[in-house]
Amino acid sequence: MSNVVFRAANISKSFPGVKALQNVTLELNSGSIHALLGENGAGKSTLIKIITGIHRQDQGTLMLGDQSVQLHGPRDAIAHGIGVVHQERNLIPRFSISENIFLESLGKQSLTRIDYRALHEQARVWLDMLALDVDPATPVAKLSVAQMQLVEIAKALSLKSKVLLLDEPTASLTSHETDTLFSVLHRLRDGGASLVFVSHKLEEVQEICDQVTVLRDGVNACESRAMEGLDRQDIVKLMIGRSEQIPDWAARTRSTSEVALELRDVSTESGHRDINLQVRRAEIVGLYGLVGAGRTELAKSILGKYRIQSGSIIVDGKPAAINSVADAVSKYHIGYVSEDRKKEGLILMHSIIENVGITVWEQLGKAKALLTNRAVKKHVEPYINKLEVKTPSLNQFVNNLSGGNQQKVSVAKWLAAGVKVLIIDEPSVGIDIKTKAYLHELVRELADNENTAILLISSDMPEMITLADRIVVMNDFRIMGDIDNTREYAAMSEAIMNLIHSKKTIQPNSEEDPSASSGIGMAT
Amino acid sequence: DSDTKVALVPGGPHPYFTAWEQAGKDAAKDFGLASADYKVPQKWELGAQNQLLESLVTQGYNAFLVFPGDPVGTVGIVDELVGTGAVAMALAGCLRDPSEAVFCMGTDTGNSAYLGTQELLESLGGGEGKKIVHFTGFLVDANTKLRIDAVEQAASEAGAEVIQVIADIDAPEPAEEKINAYLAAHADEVDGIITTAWVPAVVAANALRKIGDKRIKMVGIDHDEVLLQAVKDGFVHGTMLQNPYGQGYIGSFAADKLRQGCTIKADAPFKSNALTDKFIDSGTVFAGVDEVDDYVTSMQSITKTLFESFESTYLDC
Amino acid sequence: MKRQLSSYLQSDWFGPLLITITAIALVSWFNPSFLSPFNIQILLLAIAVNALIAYAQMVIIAIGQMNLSVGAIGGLVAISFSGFMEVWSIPWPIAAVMALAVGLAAGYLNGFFVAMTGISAFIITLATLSIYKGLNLGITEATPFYKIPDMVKSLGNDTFIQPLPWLVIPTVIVTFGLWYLLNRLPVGRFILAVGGNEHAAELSGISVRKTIITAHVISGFLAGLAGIMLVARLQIGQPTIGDDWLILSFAAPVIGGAVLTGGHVSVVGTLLGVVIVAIITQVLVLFNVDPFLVQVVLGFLILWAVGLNKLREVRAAKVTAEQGAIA
Amino acid sequence: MNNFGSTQSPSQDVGILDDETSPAPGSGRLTQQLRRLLLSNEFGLLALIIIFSIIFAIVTPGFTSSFSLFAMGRTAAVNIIIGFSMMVVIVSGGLNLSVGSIGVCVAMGGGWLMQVAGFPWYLGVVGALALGAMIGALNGVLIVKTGLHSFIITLATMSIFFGVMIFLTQAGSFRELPPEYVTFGRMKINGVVSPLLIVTLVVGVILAVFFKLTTAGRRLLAAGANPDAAELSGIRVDRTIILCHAMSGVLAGIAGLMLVSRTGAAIPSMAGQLGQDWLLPAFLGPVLGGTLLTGGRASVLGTLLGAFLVTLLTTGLLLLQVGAFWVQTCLGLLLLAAVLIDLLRRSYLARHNLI
Ligand SMILES: Nc1ncnc2c1ncn2[C@@H]1O[C@H](COP(=O)(O)OP(=O)(O)OP(=O)(O)O)[C@@H](O)[C@H]1O
Ligand SMILES: Nc1ncnc2c1ncn2[C@@H]1O[C@H](COP(=O)(O)OP(=O)(O)OP(=O)(O)O)[C@@H](O)[C@H]1O
Ligand SMILES: [Mg+2]
Ligand SMILES: [Mg+2]
Repeated sequence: MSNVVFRAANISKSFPGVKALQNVTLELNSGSIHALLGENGAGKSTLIKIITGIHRQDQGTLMLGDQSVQLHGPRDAIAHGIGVVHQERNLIPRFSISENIFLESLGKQSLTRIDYRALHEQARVWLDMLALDVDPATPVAKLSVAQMQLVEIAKALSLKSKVLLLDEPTASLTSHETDTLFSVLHRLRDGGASLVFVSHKLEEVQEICDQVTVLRDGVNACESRAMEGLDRQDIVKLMIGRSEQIPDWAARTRSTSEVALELRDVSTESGHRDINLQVRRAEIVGLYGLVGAGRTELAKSILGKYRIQSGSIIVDGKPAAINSVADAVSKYHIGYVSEDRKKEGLILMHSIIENVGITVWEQLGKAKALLTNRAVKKHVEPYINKLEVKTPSLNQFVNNLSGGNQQKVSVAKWLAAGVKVLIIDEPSVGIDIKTKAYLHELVRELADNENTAILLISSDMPEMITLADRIVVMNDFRIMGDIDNTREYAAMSEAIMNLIHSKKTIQPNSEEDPSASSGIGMAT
Repeated sequence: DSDTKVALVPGGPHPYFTAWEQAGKDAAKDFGLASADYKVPQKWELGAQNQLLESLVTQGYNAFLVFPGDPVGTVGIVDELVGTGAVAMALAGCLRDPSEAVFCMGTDTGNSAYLGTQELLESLGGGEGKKIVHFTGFLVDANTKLRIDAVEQAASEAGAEVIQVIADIDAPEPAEEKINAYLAAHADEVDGIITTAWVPAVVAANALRKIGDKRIKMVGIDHDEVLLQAVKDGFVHGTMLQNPYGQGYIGSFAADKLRQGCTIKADAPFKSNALTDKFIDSGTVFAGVDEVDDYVTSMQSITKTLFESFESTYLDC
Repeated sequence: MKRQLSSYLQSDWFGPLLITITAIALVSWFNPSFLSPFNIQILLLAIAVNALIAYAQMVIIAIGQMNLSVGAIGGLVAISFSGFMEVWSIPWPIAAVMALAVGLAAGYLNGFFVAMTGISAFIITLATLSIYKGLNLGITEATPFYKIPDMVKSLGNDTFIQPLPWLVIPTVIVTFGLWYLLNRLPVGRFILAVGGNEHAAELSGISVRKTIITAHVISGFLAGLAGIMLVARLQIGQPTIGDDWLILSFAAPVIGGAVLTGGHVSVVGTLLGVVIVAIITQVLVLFNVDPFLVQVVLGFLILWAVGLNKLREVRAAKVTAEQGAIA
Repeated sequence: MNNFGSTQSPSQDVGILDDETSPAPGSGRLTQQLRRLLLSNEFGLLALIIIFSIIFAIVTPGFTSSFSLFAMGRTAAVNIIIGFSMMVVIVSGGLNLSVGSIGVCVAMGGGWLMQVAGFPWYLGVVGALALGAMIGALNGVLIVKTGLHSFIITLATMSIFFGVMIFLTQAGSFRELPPEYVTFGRMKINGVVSPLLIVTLVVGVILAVFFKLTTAGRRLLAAGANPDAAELSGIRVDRTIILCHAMSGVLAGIAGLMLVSRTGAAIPSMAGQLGQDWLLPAFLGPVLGGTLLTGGRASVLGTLLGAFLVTLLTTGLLLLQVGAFWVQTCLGLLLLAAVLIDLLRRSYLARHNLI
């Protein structure tokens, strides 16, 4: 089995103030799926960027087969048969899906006419393979985050490369899409390709990987060993040096506390109809749904970014007139952690302190005439420390942080804001398991200690079941029902999926009571 | 030999002033000046001209012959130049009084436009009921307003009407567009064209040649080849010529004399115009088809006359 | 049907087209001579040259940069062209080719410096603007070249069929060529890709450097062509050619729907932007606006034109949103 | 998200390591700080200014004369403020083509207030600046309400403001201004320093404080860098844009009034046709100084040094007496050389120091 197709040996790489990789080795076999694991900032993406020619290693060699290669850029890597799906989205927003997929192959003849019809047809093949049902002529700017992710995967697949590196490809996918992706990956592996798979979802890793390399603080914690014989706790130990602490939170109910946020018969310009939803003080309400269910847009409608066409939003028992996001934030103390950290969550070109501080400036500015970094820091540092943002300094540009650490910053700024209602959209995308646990603790503390009402949007079922007190299920811009969380994973996930699917197949447009999912409390 | 270092500074790069270069060289040679240099600001900007003038002070120039980038705006810097002990005069165009410039030698812009309009109306056989149009330069240049008013006055005195003024066409592209558009729409309504800026004159001359209409009479300004040729070919009635060479030559001479201790006569016969009471006309003549060929000679003779009597007329030495 | 309508509504050229038609209708209603053959010829002459100027900038906007030196390149090519003919007595077609080569070279230099140093094109072209303009002034000392062959003069002003002037021919060719380039050829798509997301383009194996240089070369060529055509039209090699281009070069593409941050331009939209500007210029003359008020009226007309276009965009967005909701 | 000025921002390659959370030991921290300083844009400009000053001082007589220094400082003072007035808008990710137009309107307004309305000079100044704020805010409101790009709005308003001004004044000027106001522009402190330069420095300090230490300033930066993220963080992006345009109006007004004091008169032509003469200095300072054209980053000191460098180069060239018509070519070449030298410096440091 072990015929080595690629080997990165003794790779070291430093950034100013950061030693990202030290003597890291990785060996890839053909016909195998290799897991590359590690905490946020461990150096996974850096290693992948070196293998794909984006960064140059300071030391070490890359070997393709038994030949050492020098990569002078992404084009070189592609030419050598190395394909990649990067952690961050890299698409041309105004170009169609198919053009994005085939951008590199167009380059071979720069003066021949592009046959768009053929291009769309070819693209269709790859989209079908990933079960992405959109017109290949659609500009990618119109896609949701998850759809873009799938396009990016299609783009990498279309290269048919010998070595394919996937940096957290499933971070914003639901389990359903993940399954489709995995079947594709299995097929590729069986065809002899060599795959690298990065993920913070250990269940997935265990499901499809046969080899594993773990990085810890930029060094190998284990190098290219077989997955066999490693259980979850072994992997966790390799990653974080100790075993996982699984929170043991009892189910609780908040049905008696006051309603902090209520939606009554709300319809929105983005297409929601008859939305009724309540979030009580200190309650964590989960909002679950498949990709494209309209959860994000509902959140933004509450925030005043999209117009409410009918119905009312009630905050603290009083009808709220929210005309802009600023109204929502400063008048009604509603905060929103965006699912799209790069576009909406963070200001990449600014420093960490600038990013986290943005929600507290107003408050601090009122107290003192001049707003010093020191004051801001005092306020936000505890959250940054608790989430263990890995950075040489708070003045580091967010751009230079690893993906997971960026996500932490984007969440931390709202934890620091002291809002009464917090809407959290996909908070743990790309966050490692250790931090995820801390994050969950923080969210829970926020609810318990500060009485914050929390609306948690997540496609991560385990997260939902760990955190939420009550889970509201949404599909196709309507609310399907809600379920009190018993924290029994199997039962809960089945109940949720039933709610989505049964409803959909039986009565796609129904407003009827879906009594099919029996034994579960329905939304009022 | 004299230690006078003369700088001849136009408002910006423009063919009108090219003659100053030779005039300065000739004057330096003829009168034994330390130098008389033509110094062009890199662009038509008050700021660029100011910065150039300041650097010339640093370089030790002590006589400044300046075309005012703005009749009022340039007063300040001229006053500062004089403050450094230099001699300064306005050349080609005038500063608005009061200013520290010893005098203004050049063309009375308003008067030139006035005379040109009179020539135009005359060529139309008297002004009564005639319709003329006026093409001119940037409105921000205060002289443009003087020209507009002068044309208006000459026309109304003769009973003619200025039916349209098109301004702000100092660049060739918009001038082309607007003048042609105007002629396309109104060629049959208009009897005469007066232009009071270089580029519009050239463009209008070409436009008239293009439509081949010799009924419309036009009087231009300055000595561009295109214009002179159009006069010869009969598409343009004539042009108002000025005397840049004479300005530069006599100006350099006067500056040196003033530095040598001469003073301006108390009763010097300065003329007055809309801007200043210390005006010396360097010669503005109308050149029709008969005069264009030897306009150079006629300018030289004007220069000669002005130069020969200059010291006795204006200076106490 | 409805779908088609909404796709027209959404396209960049639809709004400007509507504005153009309204403007032509209005102006010719008040002033019938507006549509006289001679005036159409005048309009076309202006549009032919200005369109090239706008395209020269549009190509650079497409890669998300700015070219401040379009005018300086145009001026340099114009005086090179007339200088070659006057000083070296080179026959005009050869002089034109040589002058275009000057334009290409100037564009290439811009592109080279931008691509190789990574310094913003804004700064590089600001510096080269100074260099090219300075060369122009250094060569001409601000005095025009007058000896333009009659052949060139007549090409610049005559029509091949009333009222179509010869000068529209290169512009028509360029318009089609550019449209084809940007919509059908990989080179053109790369230009837009680099403008849309430079980093992503790089990761997709596109050579960003080559693309940037290509765009600048095209820009230099177009600016040069405009300069040569202006010499023919003005019948004189004016050193001041190009001094006035900058604002127009940006205004027309932006009116035509170009996104200043790059990645999206419209050839037809830009052409219509040029037409709108040309009509506005004429309106100011035809309606005898007080010269002291010309600028005010001009400003309001620009606002009117782009405002109308914006209104259309909002409408179109609504129509598609409603359709989305129905679907 | 394309940026116009890619390497003008050191952020891509420079790490910052300067406070308590840093794991590096004390001495390392010092060198890191030093490196950060050495790599900064401002340091680069300062180095260039020093290098060119030395060269000019050696090769051109009179460069260091007090008149020359005075004149240079005074010219730079105005150019810097013009740069600031563009900078505050660039920060928001927009442009303001009407800076020159506003500057002239404010200057003429000030002239009218002092000469015709008979205001004392300080009230004239305050009134005129209020006018500048209003005109600027009008730009901002139009941009926000129409949703059009600031480029096109300010292109139109440039024409409108200027047109209204020229119509009202009929191209006339105001020159009977209070003497104390006019002497201000000609005064020399210690024979070399123009008070205008001091005004500029004060404005610079205020702006620096605004961007570093006030909520409004930080909001402006955030809104400019990423309007979507800023909006979702509760910032009223619209108001921020109106604010920055109003500030731009005031700054353009300050520059206009400085020129009035310097020329001794308020004249419509002081910024050329439509105020376009100001566009170049308006962009040069900020862009050389490291303000990104895509918004979100401002450097007050950089703008100041950038504008000063350009003034210095121009003065030096004029004193070098390159043939009159070639000055522009040389200026362009020097500018190119300056940015290339800066690039070399940065990549040299990056290669040899930082790894
Ligand atoms: N361009 C850069 N400049 C400075 N530091 C960087 C840069 N890129 C990465 N780093 C640093 O290098 C380290 C490794 O980052 P990397 O992105 O490889 O982590 P990762 O393992 O992919 O983490 P994650 O799981 O969060 O994606 C981090 O500390 C990060 O801050
Ligand atoms: N089938 C589809 N085709 C095209 N676009 C879609 C489709 N489904 C959803 N979208 C778009 O994707 C987005 C999905 O909405 P939204 O992000 O609110 O859903 P969500 O439940 O939050 O899903 P996600 O898990 O992706 O965040 C919307 O912009 C919607 O227009
Ligand atoms: Mg990563
Ligand atoms: Mg979502």
